[in-house]
Amino acid sequence: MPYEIYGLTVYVYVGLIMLGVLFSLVRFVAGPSAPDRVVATDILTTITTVVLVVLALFFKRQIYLDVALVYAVLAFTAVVAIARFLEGGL
Amino acid sequence: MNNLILFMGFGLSLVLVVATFVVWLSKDLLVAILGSAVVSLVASIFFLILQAPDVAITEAAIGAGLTTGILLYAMKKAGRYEDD
Amino acid sequence: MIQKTIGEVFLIIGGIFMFLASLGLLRMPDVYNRMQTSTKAVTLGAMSSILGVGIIHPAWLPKCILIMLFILFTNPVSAHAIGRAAYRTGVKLWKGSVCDKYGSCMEDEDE
Amino acid sequence: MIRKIIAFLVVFYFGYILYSFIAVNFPFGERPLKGVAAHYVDKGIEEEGATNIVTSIVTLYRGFDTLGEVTVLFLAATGLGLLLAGMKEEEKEKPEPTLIMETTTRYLFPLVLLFGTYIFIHGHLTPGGGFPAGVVIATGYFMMFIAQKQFKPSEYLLSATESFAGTLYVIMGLLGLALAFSFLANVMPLGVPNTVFSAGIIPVIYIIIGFKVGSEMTGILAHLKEA
Repeated sequence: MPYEIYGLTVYVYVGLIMLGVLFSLVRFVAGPSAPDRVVATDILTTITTVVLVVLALFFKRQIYLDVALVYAVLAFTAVVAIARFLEGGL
Repeated sequence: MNNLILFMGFGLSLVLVVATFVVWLSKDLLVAILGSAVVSLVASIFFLILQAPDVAITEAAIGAGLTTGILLYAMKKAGRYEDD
Repeated sequence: MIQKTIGEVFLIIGGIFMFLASLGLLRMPDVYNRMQTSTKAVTLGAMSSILGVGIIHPAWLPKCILIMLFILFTNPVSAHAIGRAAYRTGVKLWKGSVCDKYGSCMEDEDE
Repeated sequence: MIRKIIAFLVVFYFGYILYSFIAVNFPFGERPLKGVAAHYVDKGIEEEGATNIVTSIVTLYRGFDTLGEVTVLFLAATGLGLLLAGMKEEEKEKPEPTLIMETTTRYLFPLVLLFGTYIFIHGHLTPGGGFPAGVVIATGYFMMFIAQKQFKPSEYLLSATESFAGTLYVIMGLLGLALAFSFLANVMPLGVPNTVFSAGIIPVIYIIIGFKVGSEMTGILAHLKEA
């Protein structure tokens, strides 16, 4: 296996992140208005960036960080675009 | 440890399926666009788990803004709510 | 070894912050309160986690700092855009809110 | 209602079929490779000099397919421009972007362009390549479209870049045909693997594809914005 175990810490960490993803998903499905769902998407985007970095740690490949960098640079574009659409200025 | 990644995969595939259902059943097309953005996020993570970083970086670049933008411009022309 | 432990501590701090942020997203009463979690807690949690990864592998630290800087730079902008759009589209404040500075500011602009 | 139930059943069945494939073949990467795949993995680096074998497959072994894909993208962009030509949005009051958005995007735009350049220059060493780089650059332009009051790239420059890059791609292919008797052959020196100046024509082709995809996507977004 290309990745090694970092002890119990990593299990706790992944569990916390997965709970976070689950809660955001509940808000995404249940959110009463569109801005609630946009906020949930924003949080999911940031958590995705972190998950990509942590996967690079698990697989021990530095080049995987590039994918996380793409999200870190560009992910806010979608949220800003949707916000501009909501206020009618797109 | 394989089962850590497997656990992550189960959680994320739940997100994938639920977001797809939101896209499918929502009458508000803006919510459908948001759902497709979430699907693209999770798909990118899955491509990285399956050791395909080239595909993951392409999915990330397309899903992070361009698809949303094109769909939003199209929705601005076509109207926001889907009528039965 | 000690360096690995420090990195794991940062990872756990980040995980706890992201968990609390998502809990806040679930429990907070209105859009504006929920937005706080996406601006503050998630940004801190993400930066702490990425710093933890950078400390575990010191060779990755420059790229990790780059990712952290971009998150720090872009997340507040998206939260600002959402908050403004939500207010403009007429999402109501929670009934327990005590202060609405932006509303009075917009009234001044209209006059 | 009945249509939705049928659709759900079809989707469920399809998902079950896909899952059963995964369940059978899950230990991926543990079987020995056969045929062409084995040749690519074993001989790829010494034949073409690219550390990232996927790029040497995409641009050289299967380079003709990539040319076809770029052509499809070009046709899609041209068709969209033809469809939207003459459509003009009626003038109306729009809320202007705030100072925060404008300032952030103004400072972020050069960084995004730099990042796109990094992706296509490093295509043969790290994941990435021409297509993601072009899309990143186009997303940078999209960012400027939504968050700036006055921003309009020159339409003439966009189509000139696109056409010039497409022509250059075909010329690179014909160069291979002239010098090594096969279309898109690797005619430049291979260099040392794992350095920037290696892998022959792969970086050149990726730079061309990056410019082409970036200008095409930006053109699509500009057309859609005006329509």
